[in-house]
Amino acid sequence: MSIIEGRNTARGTVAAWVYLLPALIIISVFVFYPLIMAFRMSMYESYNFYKNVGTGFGFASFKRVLCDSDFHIAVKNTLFLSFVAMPVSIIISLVIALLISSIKKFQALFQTFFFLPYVTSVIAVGIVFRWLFHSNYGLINYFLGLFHIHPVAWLNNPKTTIYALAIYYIWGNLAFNTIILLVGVQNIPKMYYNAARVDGAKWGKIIFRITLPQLSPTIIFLTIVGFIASFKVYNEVYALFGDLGGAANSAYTIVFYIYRTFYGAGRMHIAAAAAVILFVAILCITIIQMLVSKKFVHYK
Amino acid sequence: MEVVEDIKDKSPRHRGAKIIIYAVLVFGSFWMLLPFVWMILTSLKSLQEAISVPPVWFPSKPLWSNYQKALSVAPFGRYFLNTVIVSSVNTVLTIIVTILAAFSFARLKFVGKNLLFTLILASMMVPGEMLIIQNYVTVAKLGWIDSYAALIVPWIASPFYIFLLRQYFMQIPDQLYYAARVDGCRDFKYLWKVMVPNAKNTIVTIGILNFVASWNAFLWPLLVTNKERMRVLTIGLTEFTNEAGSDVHLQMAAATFIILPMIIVYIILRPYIIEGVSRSGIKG
Amino acid sequence: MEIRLENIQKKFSSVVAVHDMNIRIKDGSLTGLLGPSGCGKSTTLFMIAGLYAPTAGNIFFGDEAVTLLPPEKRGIGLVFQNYALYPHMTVLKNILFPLENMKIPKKEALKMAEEMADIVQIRDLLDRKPSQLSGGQQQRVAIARALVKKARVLLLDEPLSNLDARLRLETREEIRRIQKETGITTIYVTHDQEEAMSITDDIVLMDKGWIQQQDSPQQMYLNPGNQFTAEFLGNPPVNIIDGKITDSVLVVCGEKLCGFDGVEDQPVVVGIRPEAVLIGNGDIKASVRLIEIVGKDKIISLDLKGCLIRAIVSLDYDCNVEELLSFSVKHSGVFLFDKTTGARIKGFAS
Amino acid sequence: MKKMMLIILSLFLLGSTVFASGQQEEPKKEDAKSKEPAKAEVVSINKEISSPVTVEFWHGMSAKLGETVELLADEFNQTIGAEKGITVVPVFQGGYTDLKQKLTASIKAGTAPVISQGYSNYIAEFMQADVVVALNDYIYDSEVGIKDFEDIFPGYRAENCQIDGKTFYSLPFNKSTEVIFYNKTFFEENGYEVPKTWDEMSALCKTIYEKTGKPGMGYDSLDNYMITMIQQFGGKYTDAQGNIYYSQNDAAVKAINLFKENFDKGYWRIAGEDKYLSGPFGNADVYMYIGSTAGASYVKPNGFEWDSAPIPYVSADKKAAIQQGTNVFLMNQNKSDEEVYAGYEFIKYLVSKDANFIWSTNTGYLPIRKSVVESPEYKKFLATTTDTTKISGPAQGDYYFYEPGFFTPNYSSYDVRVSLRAAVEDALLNGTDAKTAVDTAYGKLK
Repeated sequence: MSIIEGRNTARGTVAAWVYLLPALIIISVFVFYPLIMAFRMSMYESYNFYKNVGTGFGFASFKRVLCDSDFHIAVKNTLFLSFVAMPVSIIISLVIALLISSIKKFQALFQTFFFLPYVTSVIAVGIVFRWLFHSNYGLINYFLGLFHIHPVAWLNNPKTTIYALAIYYIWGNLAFNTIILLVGVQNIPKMYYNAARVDGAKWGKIIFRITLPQLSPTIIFLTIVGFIASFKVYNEVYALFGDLGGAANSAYTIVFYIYRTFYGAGRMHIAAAAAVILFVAILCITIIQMLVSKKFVHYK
Repeated sequence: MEVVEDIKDKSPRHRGAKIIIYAVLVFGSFWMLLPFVWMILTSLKSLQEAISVPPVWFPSKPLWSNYQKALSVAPFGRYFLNTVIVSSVNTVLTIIVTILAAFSFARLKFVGKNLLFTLILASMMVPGEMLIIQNYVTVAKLGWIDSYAALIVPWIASPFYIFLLRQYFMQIPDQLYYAARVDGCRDFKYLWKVMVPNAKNTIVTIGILNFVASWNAFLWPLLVTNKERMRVLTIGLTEFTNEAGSDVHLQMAAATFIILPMIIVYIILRPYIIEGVSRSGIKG
Repeated sequence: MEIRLENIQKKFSSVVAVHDMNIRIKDGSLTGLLGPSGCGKSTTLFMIAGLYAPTAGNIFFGDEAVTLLPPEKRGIGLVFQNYALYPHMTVLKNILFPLENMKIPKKEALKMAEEMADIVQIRDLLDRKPSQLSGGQQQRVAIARALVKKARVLLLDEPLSNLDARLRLETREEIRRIQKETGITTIYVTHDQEEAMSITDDIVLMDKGWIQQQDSPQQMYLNPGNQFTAEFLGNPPVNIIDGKITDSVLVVCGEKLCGFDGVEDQPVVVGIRPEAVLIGNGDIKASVRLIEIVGKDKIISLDLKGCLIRAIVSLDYDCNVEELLSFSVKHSGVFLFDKTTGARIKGFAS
Repeated sequence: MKKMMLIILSLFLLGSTVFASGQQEEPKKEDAKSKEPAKAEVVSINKEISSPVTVEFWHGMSAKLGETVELLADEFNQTIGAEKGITVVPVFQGGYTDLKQKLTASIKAGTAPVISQGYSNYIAEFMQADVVVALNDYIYDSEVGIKDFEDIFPGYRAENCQIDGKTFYSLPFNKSTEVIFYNKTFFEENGYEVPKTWDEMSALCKTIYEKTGKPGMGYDSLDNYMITMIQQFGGKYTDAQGNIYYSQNDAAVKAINLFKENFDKGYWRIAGEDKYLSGPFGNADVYMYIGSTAGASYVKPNGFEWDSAPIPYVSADKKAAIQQGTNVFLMNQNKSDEEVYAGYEFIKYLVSKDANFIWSTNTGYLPIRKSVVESPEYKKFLATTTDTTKISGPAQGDYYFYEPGFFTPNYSSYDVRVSLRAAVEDALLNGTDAKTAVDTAYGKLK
């Protein structure tokens, strides 16, 4: 029975589904089923979660979410993370990956250092970052002080909480991004670099004309994955601000909003509506991203 | 790696650049290591030192007894065992499920493939926080509360890993498959004998990512367990916080204890991770 | 542009890839850097290109010492084994890339690129991506990219190894043509002796990091300096047999092959070119063991008292296996080498 | 390998059928309605344990607190429990946030425990599921009732029957209040008096600020500040039915403005990035703070002595201090009457004089009974402890008030609290006008 080539045969289909079955069952039960329940919940005006009884079918919950000023903050912050923090994180990772790959000594050591955050305890990291951002005693303000920059009340000022969150988010993503890019860089055949040097390209040109185009599939991969992840930021908010969501709710993200509405306020149908909005948004943007990236990415 | 003395190594400008590169990397490493170092230092401080502002870097006298205290708060031995069991079994099952699904998506032709793959990709985009209660209900209905099944089964099919491995599988040349067919190798055997060994690094990577995630999971294990003998390490960490404050020093001692195995695993398997993570997902 | 390598040495970690090398490459010549894989020829090329720094020694382009000069300042063009065409750029962009780096105005650069494209005859391919080209076309693009910046020296690293047999012939003629047309000093790395013999003006033969011989192809074939050179050149390869000189007579397998003057009595290694085995006239008898047809020739393996000697005859020569043939050897095709060093022992066959 | 696959497959299939058959049918609306009256009129209660039962007690008490919970449960199991055939198993469920999630999930799944700790807003929310047991028939039962029920401070009793003023759905457990923590050494050195009114507080903080450049006072929980000050300014916050009153008078605006005036000048501060003020207080970065008595064990003074005092008032006739902390309640979801009764016996024990004495002397929480406060043992305990909140806390017992817990289709007491905190922060940090901030907060709920 050959099921690799040719047409979709009935037998081939059966075999394929058998391979897929375990994953399919688990994902259906633990992702799709609750997702459908959430969709259903979101369509009620008010909903008794415990009894699965709702009243007032319609889009009232969506309207409530969309009119909620906390949700507006959440959307703004989430977009900031996705469109500013995430790209910045990838750029920094890229720089680090390029630097690490350009050295010969201690390469493994630096790789280990830069990957370590991936396994460090979230609680420990949260506490440390709260201290780093401390307006009087924080290390970050200390460094800014060296450049005569006034101390910033990162976590106290509603206008700066999002930057604190973004910095923390960037930090948290460096490990994974750097490792992936590092290998990406190392997988680029050396001959291109030799050729470029013979062609007289300076290092800046080599990076922009050779390395980056060669890395583009990796970067796109990270962007798509990072984008989805940045839309789901929750732990970072919790780690920095506890369950309050920052001064005057200024550090809300969409998932934090969902979480608060669900567990804190017990208004599950509203939370579900917000989740549906989020899901649809991620889906749309990811599809656009994939379509756009097809145009620009170079595949070997 | 071949160490080639490059002509550019000899120019003085290049040497200057090298110094800058190392400086930047050391500076970066400092920030990467900071939480980790701080965690260990704090685990040896008194509560007063731990919460003092401005922060005290080094404990005046390292309190090794913090570890003893922290570990006596909860049955950490049992938690440790459970965590090891759950993370290992979870990882093995995840790998099996992922391999089967990725193979199907990468190599087989069947009706509904694209639709299904899109659906699975889409499920990557669902925030887990909104699913958790419904999943608890499901698990409770299955009678799995306080069982390893509850801790493990819901997490063994990750759309992300399936996607990752499928990408890698797609890169394995078709010739290998034809060669295997000519040698009388059936699909299933081909998968285990050719594709899996080929994708070893990616699989190890998935295993490690999954293991770390499983090791650090908190909310779900808390939800589905009531009996102390079924609980895991991360739950122990919450024993140090309450409404009015937290015993940071003990918390850090426990946290150090919890992540140490992860770091050891990482250091041992680092070459695989580096190889594996990156090889995947390069082709879209 | 004459190129000189003086006492060049290259170590990788502790392995010496190139030993104390001295060569001179004539201006305007097409010189082959020949040798088996791992002999250090590509390393030498990369040192000439400026990609590797020699561990010791100096490199001169004309009178200018370029030993530590970066590649872009040497005025060289390099064609890599896999061409190293940038896969994300079109052919035109690939060719323009070096000019861009030299900050040549766009218009002029375009003109230069087009001229170059004409020389290598790829004018109609300029908008394609490298992945859409055949091997031979990629090769031409690579050469165009290497030459477009008016390189003083063209370096080719195994440029034909990725092509099929037929294309290889065609392309090497093409390279020859381009080289003659432009008159550029060219160094051509290859492990294929036939290729080197057919197009180069001069060959530098290397083995295990040592230079074996530098000479014109013809000289090198007719007058090999050592056993390695004799063995490496020629197809079918030279017959290598143990023999000895006794009283100015060369004896092989107990049979007197020919007289040999000017050499003391000693055991030797004998090299006999297959075409120097003249079948039909002579008094040495041997039986036919094997007959192979290679193109328009026939190779007959003769069994001379246990020693196998290949001879080349024309296709229409008729004989059968087991048949007893008589032959003699052409003196100019018989070489003697020292048994331990492999060095050529000069003498006069008679 | 094929066999393996088959086994795995059949396991999955089996799992899925169990799952499918276990699906809970949605109760029809009529059912839900018809249940309502039944709940209100529990006629007779079960007081017998026919065969030994084991019930779980879910709590969020960590570390030392958790140990004390275990201690009480052991004590109970060995005495009353042993006698009646009841075993109580305390189960730690993480912090309050985790506990709430866990309860939500388990009630949804029909696996709620018999006994749980929780705030009154949890109970209000879980009432939706018809699982919370009304306790009156137990409390006032002639046999198993709580004889000395009136001994429990009235404020606590009122809180636990707030829905209609007479039906108890919970009993008080770990109770605390807010007091002023102050730097006694610093106060003595400078001859300062602990302020009794907010005017005195503002004046003293001005003095301290001018002397040290540091804020004199900080407030840990801005939510509590708002709720307390609305009372003190003579306004009304909310009621147990979910009516919101604070927007109808200017108490909330006054409260915000009071804080803002002092905050803007640097006299007062908020916890903010420090999360709890016990840290800065211990380092003498602030000389007073108002926070929970339960946090006393986290005050680690760096070279000074501290003391505590009741919180200030606006006018002596409108003193108010919030009573905080959670209560214990019973749930009867898929549980037998005997199990519920067993649960009752345990919470009855928890509020007993003995248990409350153990609890309030082993933890930072306060006694809930007059008899405990007045007992010689407690007085003896006070002599040995440095934690003066054990005195200053109960000293406010006469004017405790509680935050009503409720759950309406559009908002809950939790939302009201959170929105008010956001309003103060908005005013303090974004410079929003107090009135606007209050109106925004109120507008969010409607």
